[in-house]
Amino acid sequence: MKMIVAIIKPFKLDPVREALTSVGVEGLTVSEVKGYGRQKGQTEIYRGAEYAVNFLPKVRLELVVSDDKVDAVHDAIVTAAKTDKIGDGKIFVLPVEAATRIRTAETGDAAL
Amino acid sequence: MKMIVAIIKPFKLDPVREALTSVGVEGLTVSEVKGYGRQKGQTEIYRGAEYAVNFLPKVRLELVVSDDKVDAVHDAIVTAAKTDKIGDGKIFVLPVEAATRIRTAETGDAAL
Amino acid sequence: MKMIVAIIKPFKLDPVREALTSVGVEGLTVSEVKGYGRQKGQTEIYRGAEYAVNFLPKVRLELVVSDDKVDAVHDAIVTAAKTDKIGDGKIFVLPVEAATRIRTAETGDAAL
Amino acid sequence: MFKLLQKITPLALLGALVAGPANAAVEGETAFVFNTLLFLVMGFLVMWMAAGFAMLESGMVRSKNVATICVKNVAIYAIAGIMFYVVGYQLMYGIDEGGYIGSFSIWAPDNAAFLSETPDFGEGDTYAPSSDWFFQMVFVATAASIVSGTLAERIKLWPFLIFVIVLTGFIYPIQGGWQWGGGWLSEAGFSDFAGSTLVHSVGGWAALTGALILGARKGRFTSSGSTPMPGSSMPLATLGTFILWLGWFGFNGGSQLALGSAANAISVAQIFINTNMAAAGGVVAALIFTQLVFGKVDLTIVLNGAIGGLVSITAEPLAPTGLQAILIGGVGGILIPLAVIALDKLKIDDVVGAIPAHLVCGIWGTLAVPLTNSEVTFSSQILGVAAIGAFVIVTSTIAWFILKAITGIRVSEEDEIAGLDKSELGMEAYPEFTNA
Amino acid sequence: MFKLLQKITPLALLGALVAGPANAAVEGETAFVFNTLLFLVMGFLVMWMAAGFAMLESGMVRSKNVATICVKNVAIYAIAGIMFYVVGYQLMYGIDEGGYIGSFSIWAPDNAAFLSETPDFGEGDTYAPSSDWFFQMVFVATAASIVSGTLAERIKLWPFLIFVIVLTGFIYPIQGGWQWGGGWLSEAGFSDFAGSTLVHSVGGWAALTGALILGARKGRFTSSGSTPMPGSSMPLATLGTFILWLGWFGFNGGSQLALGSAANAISVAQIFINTNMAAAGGVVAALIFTQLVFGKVDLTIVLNGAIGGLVSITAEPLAPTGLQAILIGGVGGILIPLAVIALDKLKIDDVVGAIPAHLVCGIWGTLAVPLTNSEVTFSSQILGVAAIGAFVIVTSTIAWFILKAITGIRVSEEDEIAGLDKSELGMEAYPEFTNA
Amino acid sequence: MFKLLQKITPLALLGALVAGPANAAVEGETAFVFNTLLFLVMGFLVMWMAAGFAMLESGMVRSKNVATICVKNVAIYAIAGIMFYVVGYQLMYGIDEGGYIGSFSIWAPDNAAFLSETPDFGEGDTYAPSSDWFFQMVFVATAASIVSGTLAERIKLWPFLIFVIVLTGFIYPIQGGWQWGGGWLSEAGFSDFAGSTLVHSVGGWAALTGALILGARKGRFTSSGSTPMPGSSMPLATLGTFILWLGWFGFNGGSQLALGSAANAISVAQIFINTNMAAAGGVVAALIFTQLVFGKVDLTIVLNGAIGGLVSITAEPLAPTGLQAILIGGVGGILIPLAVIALDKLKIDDVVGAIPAHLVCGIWGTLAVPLTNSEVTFSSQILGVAAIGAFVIVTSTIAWFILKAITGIRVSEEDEIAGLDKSELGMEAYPEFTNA
Ligand SMILES: Nc1ncnc2c1ncn2[C@@H]1O[C@H](COP(=O)(O)OP(=O)(O)O)[C@@H](O)[C@H]1O
Ligand SMILES: Nc1ncnc2c1ncn2[C@@H]1O[C@H](COP(=O)(O)OP(=O)(O)O)[C@@H](O)[C@H]1O
Ligand SMILES: Nc1ncnc2c1ncn2[C@@H]1O[C@H](COP(=O)(O)OP(=O)(O)O)[C@@H](O)[C@H]1O
Repeated sequence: MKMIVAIIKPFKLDPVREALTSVGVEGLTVSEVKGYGRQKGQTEIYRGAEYAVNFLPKVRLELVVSDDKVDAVHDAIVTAAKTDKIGDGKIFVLPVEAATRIRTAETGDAAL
Repeated sequence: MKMIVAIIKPFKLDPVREALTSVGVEGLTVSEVKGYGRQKGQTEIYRGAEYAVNFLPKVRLELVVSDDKVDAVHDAIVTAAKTDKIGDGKIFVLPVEAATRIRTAETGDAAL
Repeated sequence: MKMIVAIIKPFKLDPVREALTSVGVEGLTVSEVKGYGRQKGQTEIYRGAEYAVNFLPKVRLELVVSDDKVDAVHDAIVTAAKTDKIGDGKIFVLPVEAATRIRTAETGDAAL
Repeated sequence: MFKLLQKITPLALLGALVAGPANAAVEGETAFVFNTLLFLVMGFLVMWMAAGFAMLESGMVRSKNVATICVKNVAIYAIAGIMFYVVGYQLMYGIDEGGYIGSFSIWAPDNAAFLSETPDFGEGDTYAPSSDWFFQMVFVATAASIVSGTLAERIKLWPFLIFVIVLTGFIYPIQGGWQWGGGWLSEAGFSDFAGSTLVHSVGGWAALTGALILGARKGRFTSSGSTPMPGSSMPLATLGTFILWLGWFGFNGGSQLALGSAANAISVAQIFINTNMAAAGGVVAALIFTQLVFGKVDLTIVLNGAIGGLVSITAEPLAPTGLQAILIGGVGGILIPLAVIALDKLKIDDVVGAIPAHLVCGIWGTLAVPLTNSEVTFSSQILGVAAIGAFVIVTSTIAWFILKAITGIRVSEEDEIAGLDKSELGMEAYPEFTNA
Repeated sequence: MFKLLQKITPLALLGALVAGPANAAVEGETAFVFNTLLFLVMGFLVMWMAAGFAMLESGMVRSKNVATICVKNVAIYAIAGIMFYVVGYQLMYGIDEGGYIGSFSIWAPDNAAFLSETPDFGEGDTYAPSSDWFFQMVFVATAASIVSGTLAERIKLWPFLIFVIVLTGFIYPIQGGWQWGGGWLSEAGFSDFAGSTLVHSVGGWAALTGALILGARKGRFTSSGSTPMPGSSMPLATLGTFILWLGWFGFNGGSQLALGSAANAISVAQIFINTNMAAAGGVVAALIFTQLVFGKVDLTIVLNGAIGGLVSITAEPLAPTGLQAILIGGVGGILIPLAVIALDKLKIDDVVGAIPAHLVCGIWGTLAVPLTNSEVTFSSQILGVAAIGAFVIVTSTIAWFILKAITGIRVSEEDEIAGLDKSELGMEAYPEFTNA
Repeated sequence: MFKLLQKITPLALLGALVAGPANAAVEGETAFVFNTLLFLVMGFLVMWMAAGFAMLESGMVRSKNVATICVKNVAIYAIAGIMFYVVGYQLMYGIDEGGYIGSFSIWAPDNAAFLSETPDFGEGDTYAPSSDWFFQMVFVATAASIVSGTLAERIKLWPFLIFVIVLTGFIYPIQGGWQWGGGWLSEAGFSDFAGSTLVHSVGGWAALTGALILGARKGRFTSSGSTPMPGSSMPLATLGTFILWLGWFGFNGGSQLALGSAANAISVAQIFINTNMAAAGGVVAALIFTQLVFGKVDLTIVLNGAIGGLVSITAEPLAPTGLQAILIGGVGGILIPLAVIALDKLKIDDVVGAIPAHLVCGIWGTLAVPLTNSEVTFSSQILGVAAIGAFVIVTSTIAWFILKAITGIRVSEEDEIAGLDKSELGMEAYPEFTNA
């Protein structure tokens, strides 16, 4: 099992969710985050004073999938989240040692 | 050391926190997330038009514990978070290579 | 590659971001979280009734860096986030197996 | 007037005239317009209180119930107006002197006397009947808004609205007729200038019976004590309080019912001062009390303190001096936190603090009338408080139980956890922010 | 009056005098003050509607566009006042009887007749010219606020403000002169008491042409149907609705234009009742309709229902009985959801529901006048609706297309996604909360 | 009047009478009621400004300080009323002609002359003393609200409230007596119709001394320049501005102090127009200025622009034409951003921009009086601005330093970071949303 963490542009959440569903992902967790990267935050103006807003709104996806699905999921995200403009985001893959479905206490791939 | 990531129903946060305290957990971090899984989001109505709210509010717990505590923590969460209804959530266990307490620069299990 | 997860005090975000930039970090993701630890939440009063606010606002940094940068990043965070008061937070290091830049499909250290 | 006619001479007449503007009295039609204008201006201020309740309650409930409380407050004001038109006004004012209940008939204005070729404007005490109706109408919704605040976050929408129909169409007008309609209670010497009992306590009693029958919100009281459920937006609660404060000038000032003479104008002005000073007294008392007793100032208690001060002075906003008004309101401002604590002890769940503010201070204000108005006795005040209290308790209990039996009044535990906005309305008040 | 003079005798005079206050009429200067006061009080209520639109729209747009809608609403009210001063008033009221357009000149008050040594206050129908100007002015911004709500979240700031200049300085006053200035339409027998057509439909038509030319928000309509974009704050939307409801007493009540007699006071009071009851009818109708048809009460439709009821009664708030007002408003409350659904089908994107509330109910209210006012004919009402509709459609289409050609009217897709607050203003309305 | 008596004949009398309503003057008691009504209606509008300040400041501070600013604003209005009752009014109006300070005594209304059997209503210039008191009272809180906005987010609650006691009970009334009480400054020819200097600059000076003594918020100014700390809610700030705008009609309109004649009614109407146009001018000037100079429209500067325009016209809202009012307000709208930039340069931290709006525009408005009112000289205006400025600077500096010495006035750095809501009140304004 792997945990896939993807940082994407907020307005890409729906397309990515649909792409993931179509490759068989049955569960995922998202959160609102702010990102800092090559895409710099813009300069905002407040009462005549400029200031840098260093962080941009992003959405963070976290989903644990069985090993065999990692590639499909990875590719689905890349395809759906891409705009070719700076700030499209990242995908990270982390090892997961165990998973449990709280409701049934099922573990392993059955828990996903 | 392991990082335990648990996705639970928001109203279960307090019982889970208490259960964790009782098994000796001294630190954890929570965040508000939205989840997508077998439990589908409901249909909301706005100005006569239905639309699917695909994501449901969940709470994400993240806590790093020493290896020997993993099972106790895992079981405490399962017991406290369970409602037997769909959407109860997941527990994932990830390996952690190092931990530091910023205040003291302590590392390893002492940092938890 | 490692994922560094750091929980810090919210008002330390800017100094930490600056410290990270100065050690060559080019991307990171932050989120608002609530923390529970040795530093207990305060007691709030609402309509004459006291109640414990168990969780304190914290900021969670998540950044994936190449192996050789882990130490520098770790030390930069410790230095910048430290107030020597309880509640300063934690740093966790997790193994990462793969990383992709969505925009270019670059992988590995080039994706960071 | 008639005798004067016989004695009058051109000279006397001249004298009367040349005395000139300095002491010339307000004339009939002019007084009519002034009185009408008072009703309209004070009436729109009271109407504005509907927004005050909506904002106060929106700020005091958790965000998952905010849209529902908005629906309720808009619906309450609309329903109250319609019910008062269709049945309430005549039930209240179509009553015999000393009677117990008015007539079941629809109201219509009778302007004939004023629009005739030879109009009769009385002794400066007439007004457009429609303006009076408007002013009476805006009071009705207040009682129902009080109930809405107490029972928030757990009551079903439609059963609540049916209760509002019963309250505004029947319970409120019947007891209102006893006093303001000239019924038996007014003959018994009871005095309630602008409704500490007739409006605020009525809402408070209905809220209390509702709270007892409905029960507390899940998790609000545990074995270990009470768990506060902080409201979602303090600035909205503050805004609501300021709106109510503003509206109260209309509530009390308009209850003078006339502006067409210097004496009336002086009275309305004094009422404005006393209304304001009682609220100020309530605020300062609550500020100091919460600092001393809780160790910290408690904003929502201070806001309640303003309202408690206002309710306290409502039974008699004319007789006190400004200083007395500060004290009467100040007592209200201390009764609030005491009552909040007592309700907590009794495990009665009142989301916005309406029972302390409207019921407890309503009783206090009514009983305090004899302190500054020597024409009123404590015994008649106790009689009024008890009679109306008993009536509202009985009738609203019956209404709640019938509703409970037929439709149920409480949402399921699951729906309560999810929030009424999602379960009852299928929407969110703050779709982008909330996650709780 | 003149005939009376010839007949008068000291005795008759005496009789008139000793009848005393009971039926003495309002005198000239007193009526002047009453009329002036009516304009000022009702005028400040209408001014307050600017805040109502600001709050309603702030609540109905997504948070990333809230600061921009705030800028627009403040700017609209400011620009409308200046344009009406500089050119609008005279264009509207400096018109010949039966004419088509007023004069291009700046307005200035003429108080000479009232401040002379021997002032002439007419037959109780005079007032301070400045109070009339003030009251007329506050109406102007309303039309523009309607446009702002419909076109929110995608229109560029400055081109929008230029459109506001054209609308408030020219389009509104020209058509307003046709009727309220005494122009050709008023001679044709058209009747629009307070502006169902002259104010609300005008805003509605301009909004509709704008919505068609500008197009829907990205993602609002997809092949599979319509995707709602829920507003960011239901309590603000509710507050805005209550503000508008309050302001509407001024809108309709002040349009009686006089308070200086019992007859006028009675009329204003009746207008207050009808205004209120129509809104109440709209709320209850929308409540029931959405429950029955959508299966759940829809808060924003209920709020629109209140406004729809208010717009519906605005063309004739005096003639109906309260019950008729409830029905007229109730029809408005049902037209709202029907129109919302129809716009969705037609893929016309109206962010706040201004077209259903102001245009559809504006037409309904105007056509409904003959139902309660027998002096008005359907044909003249249709003529008015059609003439003003055609004029506004043509002129605003031209204005929109010129703006589109010169500056463009729509922000880029990227800016729309980021939100107008960031792209147009470089700021955020809720910098701490939002992340969407 | 007396001479007329001697000449009068039945015929002349007849003539006077039959001239009929057309030019009959407002009579004594009627004028009394009008004047009283003016005070009450304009007074409740000014009272409403307390809500405006509360909302404006709630929107302009960060969410961690919102509950505290709500407490302060409610407390300010309450305390101001009580202090003005107990000591302020008599200190201000119980002053000898040309005097320097009034009497230390509690105010009570004297209605004897109006309620006697043979009442004397003067020459149309009388009113209920209580209505005058009410109108004067609502002004007091304004000055204190200004201070609250500037010093937000870092001042301790109770020391601030003690300062409010000093300001509203002593500083404000003493200097107010100099001019409006008929003291030495009014004899020196100073002119300040509704308080550009007496109310707004007073608040502004007290805010400025406070800001200097208290210091800036931590992190607001760094070596590299200024770091904005954006306010938490732009729609609340916008709402607050609209409330203030509405309330200002009462502020300036009521300062005419009489409505009982055509001349007064005309004046009040003109004041309404000028008040509105100055605000409109301020808005449009700030819109254009920020677009041209900052490259983007800045909402909070535009909101300040409205207030700046209003403050600018307050010293003389009657004499200007509407066009002049636009210009006077427009200058205010440009002074705002200039002053904001200057304060930033000077590292003076004014959270809501109260110093630019109330102090800078207050001075500008006062100095601009001679431009439209030829009876006023620049030198007397400068004298007034300087004298009151000096008095407030000295007295408030003393008050601040005493408070600093005894209780301290600033929260600890840790408390400031946590936010005053948590540290001072132990609560959160938005417990569900905030995390910052
Ligand atoms: N090393 C990293 N660790 C964690 N998050 C990162 C990292 N690099 C980038 N991100 C996240 O990805 C987002 C996009 O990255 P950015 O460098 O701006 O664009 P791009 O991926 O197109 O080069 C950032 O805003 C940040 O949230
Ligand atoms: N594979 C997954 N990866 C990450 N989060 C998941 C995954 N599956 C489920 N979740 C999270 O757990 C929540 C509950 O899952 P769901 O499938 O609805 O119910 P259940 O666990 O009872 O089968 C989801 O809303 C989502 O937040
Ligand atoms: N074992 C843990 N797992 C995850 N997060 C933790 C853990 N321990 C502490 N934290 C986070 O770090 C924050 C600070 O920890 P705390 O124990 O209060 O202070 P300190 O680190 O100074 O001892 C907590 O509020 C929590 O968010």
